[in-house]
Amino acid sequence: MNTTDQEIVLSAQGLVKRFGGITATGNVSLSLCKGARHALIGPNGAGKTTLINLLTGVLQPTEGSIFLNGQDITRLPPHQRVHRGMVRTFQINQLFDTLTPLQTLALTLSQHYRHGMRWWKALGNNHRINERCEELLEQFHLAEVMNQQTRHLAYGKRRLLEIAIALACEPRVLLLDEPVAGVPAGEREELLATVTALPEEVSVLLIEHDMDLVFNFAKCMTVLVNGTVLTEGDPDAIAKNEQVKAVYLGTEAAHG
Amino acid sequence: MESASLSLQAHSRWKHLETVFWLFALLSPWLLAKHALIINEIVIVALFALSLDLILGYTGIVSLGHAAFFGFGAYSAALFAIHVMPDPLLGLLFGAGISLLLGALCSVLILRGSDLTRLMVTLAVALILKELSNKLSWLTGGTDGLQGVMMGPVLGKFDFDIRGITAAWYSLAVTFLLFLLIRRLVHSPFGATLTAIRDNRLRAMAIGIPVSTRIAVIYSISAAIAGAAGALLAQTSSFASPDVFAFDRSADILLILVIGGTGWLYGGIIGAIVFKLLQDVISSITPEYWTFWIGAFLIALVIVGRERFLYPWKWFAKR
Amino acid sequence: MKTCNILRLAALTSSLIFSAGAIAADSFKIGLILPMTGQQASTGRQEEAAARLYMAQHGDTVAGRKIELIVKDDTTVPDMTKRLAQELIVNDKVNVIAGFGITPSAMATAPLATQSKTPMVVTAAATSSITEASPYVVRTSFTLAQASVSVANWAGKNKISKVITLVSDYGPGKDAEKYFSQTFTANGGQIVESLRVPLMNPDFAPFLQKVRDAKPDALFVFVPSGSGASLMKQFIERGMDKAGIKLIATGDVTDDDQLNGMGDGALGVVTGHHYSAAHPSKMNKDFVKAFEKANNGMRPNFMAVAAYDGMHVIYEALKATKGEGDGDALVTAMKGMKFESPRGPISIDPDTRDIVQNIYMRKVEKQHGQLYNIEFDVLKDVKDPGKTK
Amino acid sequence: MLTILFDGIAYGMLLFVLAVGLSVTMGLMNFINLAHGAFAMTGGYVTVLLMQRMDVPFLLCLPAAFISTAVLGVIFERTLYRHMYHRSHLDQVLFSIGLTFMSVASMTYAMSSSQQIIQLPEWLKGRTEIGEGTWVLGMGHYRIFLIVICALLAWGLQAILTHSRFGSRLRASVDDQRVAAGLGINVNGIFMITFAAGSGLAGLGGALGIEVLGLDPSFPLKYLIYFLIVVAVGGTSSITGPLFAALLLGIADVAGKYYIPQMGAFIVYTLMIVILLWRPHGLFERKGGK
Repeated sequence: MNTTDQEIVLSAQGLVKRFGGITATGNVSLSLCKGARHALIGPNGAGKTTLINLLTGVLQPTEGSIFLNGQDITRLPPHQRVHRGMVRTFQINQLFDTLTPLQTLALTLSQHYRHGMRWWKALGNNHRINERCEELLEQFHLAEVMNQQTRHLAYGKRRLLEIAIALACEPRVLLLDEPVAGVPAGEREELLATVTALPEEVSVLLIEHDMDLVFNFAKCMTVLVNGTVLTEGDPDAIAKNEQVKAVYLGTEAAHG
Repeated sequence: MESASLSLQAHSRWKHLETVFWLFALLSPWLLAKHALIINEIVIVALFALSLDLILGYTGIVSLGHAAFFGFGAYSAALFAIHVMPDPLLGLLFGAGISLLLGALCSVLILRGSDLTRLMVTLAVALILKELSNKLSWLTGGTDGLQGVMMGPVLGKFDFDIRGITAAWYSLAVTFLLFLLIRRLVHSPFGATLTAIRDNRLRAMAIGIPVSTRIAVIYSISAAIAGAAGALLAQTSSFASPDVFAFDRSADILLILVIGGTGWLYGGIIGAIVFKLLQDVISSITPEYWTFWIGAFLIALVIVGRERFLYPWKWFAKR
Repeated sequence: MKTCNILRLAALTSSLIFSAGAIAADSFKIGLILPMTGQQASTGRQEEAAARLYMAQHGDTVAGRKIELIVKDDTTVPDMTKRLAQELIVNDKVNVIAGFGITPSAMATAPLATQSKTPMVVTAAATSSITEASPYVVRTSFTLAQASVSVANWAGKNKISKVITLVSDYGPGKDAEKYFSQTFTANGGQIVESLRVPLMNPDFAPFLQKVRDAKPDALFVFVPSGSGASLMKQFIERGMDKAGIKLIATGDVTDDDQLNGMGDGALGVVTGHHYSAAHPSKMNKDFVKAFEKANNGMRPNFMAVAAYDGMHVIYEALKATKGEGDGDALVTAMKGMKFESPRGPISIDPDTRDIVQNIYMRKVEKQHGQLYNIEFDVLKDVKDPGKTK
Repeated sequence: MLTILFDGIAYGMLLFVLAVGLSVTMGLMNFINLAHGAFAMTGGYVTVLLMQRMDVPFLLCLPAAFISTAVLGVIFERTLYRHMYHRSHLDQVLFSIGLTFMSVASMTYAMSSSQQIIQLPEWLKGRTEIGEGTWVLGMGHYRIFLIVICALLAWGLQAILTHSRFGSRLRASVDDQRVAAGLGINVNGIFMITFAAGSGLAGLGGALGIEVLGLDPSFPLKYLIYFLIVVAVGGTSSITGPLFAALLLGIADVAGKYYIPQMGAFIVYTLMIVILLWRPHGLFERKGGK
């Protein structure tokens, strides 16, 4: 892991999270440098989503600290981490069901441009926001459904919107929680394309079970097992790692 | 592709029929002079329901104690008239302002917990205030109510008359202005973030919306508007009694809003018109048993469906 | 689309309102505003029944004018009472407003009576100050001061020296507490403690236990009729009578409407009030009989008699003014009016427009297998003590 | 002192029986039934009618009240409530409040608006005192009876929910209706029985409560707040939660009125706010519960 020559954007040190007596995350340290393409893999229940929740502030760590651009953000509430450039997507769609994709993006953008408290101007009154909305809708193939209520959208479209929302926040660090999970084969290509086309300067932490995507995408990988880091390294090293194989084969065997 | 700006602003643009409705409403004390009193009451209830719609319909915060702010506004305005000055507009501002502060204080209580928790906490606040208004009789007149409220003329010109015409104009004008503000607000970026909070708090946080602050802000605004409605009641009836905090009032306003439908501004207004007129008409026919028919109406409304009930011509369309 | 619907609705409703407006002219209208639903509903039903009975017995034409009674339900909400009164006065052009179940309702409406010069006959609410709220208020019910002072006087003469008072925490209750305590201590008695229970109180147990632990000679109670029964039951259940504590009360507690259901435990309870269904006069016997006949066996209580007399006052005032409906003339005619009511001889005080009546001391006894408040002592022509400032 | 505690427990137990049905429909079936009090009132009036008009002994009236309201519950469940399970909570509120309004007006029409009073059998009327001085314990026999009956009920309900086949099926149906149906559980039937039992318990509570709370047509609205407090404070995931909450409420209410009577109504509400701020999902929250 030779990251010292690059600027570290996000780093977590010694994160521990306990629920009652159960340790969900045990002493995890992780760092992302600028423009990173980092994958977080591990069997089900390894604590990947918990880790994301800790990083984004949905959960408070029992121990350890988190730094974003060198500043300690361990105690910051979730929305302030977003303001500082760390944005996530969700494994299970978390969308605004009664709003349209257009409204969703417009409101996300207005919040992002600090217009969230403006109550005297109508939504859609701002040129910059409208244009950016149109760009994003194009980019994520949502233009033709932009005026449909989100809850009526096809699953793949909702998945796309999930990522579009995150990108609307212009993240410097993007945490993608299983972006292609559950997407039917037909709608998959669109999604994969958008993930690989993410802007270069954005540091991405990807959680994914789809190993094709992971190995195509990631330049660095962390393997999480039972809430702790098993190993970390570049894809080749991970692919050859016996321990990792054992874990995956072991769990595979257990499933099979 | 249709332009984003057009689509986004489609909702906030005034529709013709909306304009006609408000024209009719504003002229109603003149057109229906005989019924100015009930118009006044309906308008006040509608404004109160509108304030609840802001938190329930747009932000998803349930409350069974919104009368807390209504009553607080009523007492504040009445006391202002007695001890400071009888000018209605200043009293109204005072009532709304005081309720705003109370709303800000109470917003701490409703941030956590489930819907049931919020229902009960808001309810408890209203009931505690009711008990206070009963106990602090040196200030509030206790159970007998606050007497001797003498209101000055509106804008120094229009005296409140016994037929209730001035009262109806006054309430209508205030309600219309507040409606304009509310309408602006819900169609703004701020309003959109509220809807976002209602639909999905987790995601709202994840796009950088400070959820707790937003809820506190809108709760305070809603409280101020409820307070304004209460102030209108106290001013137009020159009276306030602990009853303004009653559980029934909070529950009725919830019913009224839900009758008309939440989250589209006109729900509370339609609910107020329907509920109050039904109550007035039925209870003048059968003073003892009118609740039976109101109950039957509510059940029918739910079973048949609000849309089809209030707009029967849609019934056929849907089949 | 939706606005269009609103419009249609508005048009529909306005046409509804207009059609309801047409009422025959030149009749003499009485607007009776009472709580007909909710917890005070029994007041409304007793009063409406009595008013209708009076009209049935005395005809609906007085001095050439047809009497029309309009009953409204105010759901015990004062601003509603006021709005209804205002509509009755402005739209229905009623000549008299009557009823008023609770004090705040009466208080909220009183300024309206003054403003419109409409006589306002209070037939229920019992706080002293109501008649002072407007020169157009005339009361035919009673004031709690009247009843409480009488009970206090009686207690002082009957070897009761230590008393705890227990009243509902609202206007009338505070009146009862104040006037009882004043009179009782002036007569040398001692008030050990003054308890106030919330009006909406489900359980009297803790208050009664407190009384029991303090062991006074007697417990003076005022609670609005309706709560009286459960208080009585708990009083007995707690063994207060066996602990040597007497229950003395205003007549609200042994309300005729419910007395029969209270059971034998109520026997011997002493109360002071202005009306008992067992009042031994011919007029009362006829009244009770007719009332029970017309209302499915419901026994009239003090609310009923107040409405009955209220109607009488209005009828007589209309006769005296020869059918003129003028408000001032009516009130003038009502002042000083003196007549025999089912409760006994009563009059309207010409100065205060409040009722002057006998207060009877009664004891619950069994007659013909039913419980009644049997009168055993009387204080004649009691004026409202609350007015003698 | 002890007497106050005793009275508080009796009062709390009564509230428990009245509210537990609501807690079950709300917690387990996720249905907001504000008409719960109407069922309680019905049970009360059944008792009154049986005792006043037909001289049925009090003890027989109690099961009669339970059964008749349970049957009524089934009828309403089959005809009306069933269609409401999947509606929004606000619609459920509207619907059940409508039902309450109708029940109040109908009962006024049928039974008049007066307070109803019943005569308890002699053996329940007495009072026993133990001890001396500050530690004296005075127990009304009826209150002893209340405590015993309600404690048995609470224990029975808990046993049924946790140990019986019905209990496990109910819990399965609640956790996931589709899965439960797939396992061959008759979800509809389970819900019907649960609803009937909840209504029946309310009816029984109404019958038991006549003596303490009184009975008139405004009963369903007058005590609704208390039922809701019990459910909110107790949480909706168990039987012990509402039981504990009801006892707490009963004791706090009685003791508060005894020791600081001038604070009257404040105590209960303040206590509730404090508890709910401390434990927003009630005292006994089940992890991941609704």
